[in-house]
This record gives sequence, C-alpha cells and structure tokens, in this order.
Amino acid sequence: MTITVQYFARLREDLGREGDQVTVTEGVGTVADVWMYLHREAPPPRLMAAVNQSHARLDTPVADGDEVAFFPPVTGG
Amino acid sequence: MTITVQYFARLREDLGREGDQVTVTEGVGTVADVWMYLHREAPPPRLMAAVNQSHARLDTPVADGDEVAFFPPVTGG
Amino acid sequence: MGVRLIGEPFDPWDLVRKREQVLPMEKLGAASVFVGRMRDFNDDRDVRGMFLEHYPGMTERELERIVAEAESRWPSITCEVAHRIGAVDPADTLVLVAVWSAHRIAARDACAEILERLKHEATFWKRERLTDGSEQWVEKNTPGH
Amino acid sequence: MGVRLIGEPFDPWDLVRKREQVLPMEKLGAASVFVGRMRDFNDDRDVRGMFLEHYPGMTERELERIVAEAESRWPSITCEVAHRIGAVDPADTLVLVAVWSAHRIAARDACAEILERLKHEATFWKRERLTDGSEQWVEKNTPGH
Repeated sequence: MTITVQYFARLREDLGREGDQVTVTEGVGTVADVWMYLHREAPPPRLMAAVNQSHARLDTPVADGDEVAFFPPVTGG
Repeated sequence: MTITVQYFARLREDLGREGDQVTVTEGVGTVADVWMYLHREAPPPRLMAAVNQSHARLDTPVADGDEVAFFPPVTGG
Repeated sequence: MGVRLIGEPFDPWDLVRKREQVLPMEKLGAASVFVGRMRDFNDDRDVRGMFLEHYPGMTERELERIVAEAESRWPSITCEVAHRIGAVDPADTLVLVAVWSAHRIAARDACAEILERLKHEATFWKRERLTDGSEQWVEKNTPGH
Repeated sequence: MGVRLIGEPFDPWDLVRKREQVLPMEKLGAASVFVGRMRDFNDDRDVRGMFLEHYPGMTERELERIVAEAESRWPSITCEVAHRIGAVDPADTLVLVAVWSAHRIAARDACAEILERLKHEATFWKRERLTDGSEQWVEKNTPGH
C-alpha cells in the first residue's frame, strides 16, 4: 500500500518538509496509523487531517493510493 | 390649546386630507383624546401615532403647540 | 454615522465604497452589508412599481436614533444607512444598511438589528402598483426574527 | 454558485456588482454581504503583513461544498464567495461572502452560516508578519456564534 502524505502551515514548518511517502504491507489502516507509522508517536492534540482532499478523522480508513494531509486548525476568513 | 395633526399613507387617503387643526380649551389631554375629538370614535386597531416627530402611544400626553401624527403600521426597508 | 434619504435610483455598492474611502480600513476587519431591493412580486401579487411615502423630518430623526442606539450598544461600529423615497421601479435599491467593525460579530449583529428596527419603526409606507394598474398599500412588514 | 481564490488585491464591491449584472435582481429582494479584511492588529499585536497558505484543490472543494450545502438548506439563495491567497497587506480584503435571496432571513442566515463554516472548515492558514519582522502562525479563529 502506498500513501502520499502532505503537511501544511506550521506543521510543515515544524517538520521541515512538505510531505512523506508511506509504503507498507500491513498495520496501517487509519489516518492515525499513518501518523504513527511516520512519526513514532501519537498524533498531537488539535491535529486536523484530510483523506483525498476531504476532512477526515483519526479513525478514518485509508487505502492504497490515498492522499492524506495533516495540518493545524484552519484560520481562514 | 392648538394642536397640528397630520395623517400619512392609507389613513391620509381614507380620510381624504393631509391633516387637521385642533383648537380646544379642555378635555383633550392625550393622543387618544386628539383622535376622539376629531373623529368622534375610538382609534382604530393598529393605529400608530407620533408626537413632535417621536413615536407615541395613545396615552402619551399632548400640549399646546404639539405636532401629532397618525399613521398605519410602517412598511419601509 | 451616515443616514440619508434618496429620491432617485442609487448604487448601494458605490455608497459603501465611497464611505470606505474615508474610513480607517486597516482597523475595520469586518463589514456587514444588507441591501433590500424592490421585487416584482409580493406574496402572490405581480408588482409593477411602488411609491415610498415618508414623514419628512421624523423619518430622518428615527433613522438617526436607530443608528445612534446601535452605536451605543456596539461602541466599535461605524454605520451607513440609506433609504429610497418616492417612485421606485422593480430591482431598484430600497434600503442599504452597512456596518463596519473590528470584529465580525458586532458588525453582523448590528446590521441585522438596525434593519429590523428600521422596518418596524422608521416611518415609511409602501404603496404598490399592480400589473392591472390598481394600487394598494402594503399592510405590514414580515417579522425578521 | 461562484467560488474563487484570488492571488492579488481585489475590490469586493466590484465582484458583487459584476455578479448582480447577470442575476434577476427584480426577483432578489435581499442581499446580505460580509467582507473580511486584514487588520493591522490582532489581539494586542501590531501586524504588518500576512501570508495566506491554502491546500490547492482541497480548499476549492471545501468552499464549493460549504456553498452547495447552504444552497441545499436555503434553496432560494444565490451565492458568491471569494477568498484571498498569498501575501496580503493591511486593509486588503481577505474574504467576501455575498448571498442573494427573495427574502432577507434566508440571505442573512445563509451568509452567516457560510462565513462560519468557511472559518472553521476551509483549509486556509494565516501567518502574520509583525512589526519587528518576526513571523508567527495564527493559532485559531475565534468562534462566531
């Protein structure tokens, strides 16, 4: 399974990169799993996420080819 | 006591005139009295009134020289 | 405070823009604007035109009082209110209520409050001209909240 | 529905007027418009400039979804939404939400709802540039109701 990961705003700056690529065969079933796999720790409080450009929760399932994004609370308007 | 009376909108059209003049020595102390004196009947339901260009109630007192207006519910905006 | 009665067609967005040219826009993060126009229908009637009667003197005073009371309740706001008078055609602007503030809640709440008070307190009366040529007075405004 | 992201300064009243030129204004008795601008202060900070980051693709989709859901809840409305992206100066327009309807309640309620959902769901992030040259991300938007 391959998942493309993007980071935005402060999270992108804190991590020092725009995204990651995840390639796994098992153990990654949800948005939270993607974060844990990449960062070896629980998602920080107030982390927001999207799957394929739609808002998602930490327990939203992910599938091969998905685009997953992580970002801080939005501040538009 | 002299009071100038003005009518607006549908009321003006129904009465066929823009206003009246009231000159009395006694018995006219409130907005309702002015109406009764001029029209010999109780004020109709939903009648609105102003004294000296401020909204008034039927029991608002009137005094010599006042400008009293009667009109239907307002419909601006 | 800006309050005016206007006897001919006017562009509400022009009024708003002109007012903004003399406001400190870098302090005013929010603008809430309501524009009311004449529809060519009302309830189930086709309406061809309208006449807006007012009470010269009192109408201006009432509008100024309504705006002053809003400015006292929301001290941060700046307001512009304009209302059409006289003969009106469909699609013409009848009323403009524009409120600026540092924050959106004051602007939005004050704009709604000024409009509702204007509709129920300011001395305007609408007479509609229907498609058959007959005329009739609008009985009352619908409640807004 | 009109939804757009704009990378340079724009005049919100011009957008509103242009949209009205292609709308049946004699049917739309009410227009409720909100314009949000960049202030040169936020809480107690003096702010000199701002950068508006977004998520290309998702941001447009979210705005379209928010507007579509409002149009489904208030079927009579017509909407125009614009949002600035990129580098922004104080007093520049950040967001425009314009809603037209036959009646004022739908226009007002839908305008407020679209703005609040935009502020809490649309993927924009503000980074402020302060007077000392430092930059910081805005942590979160204030609740609007």
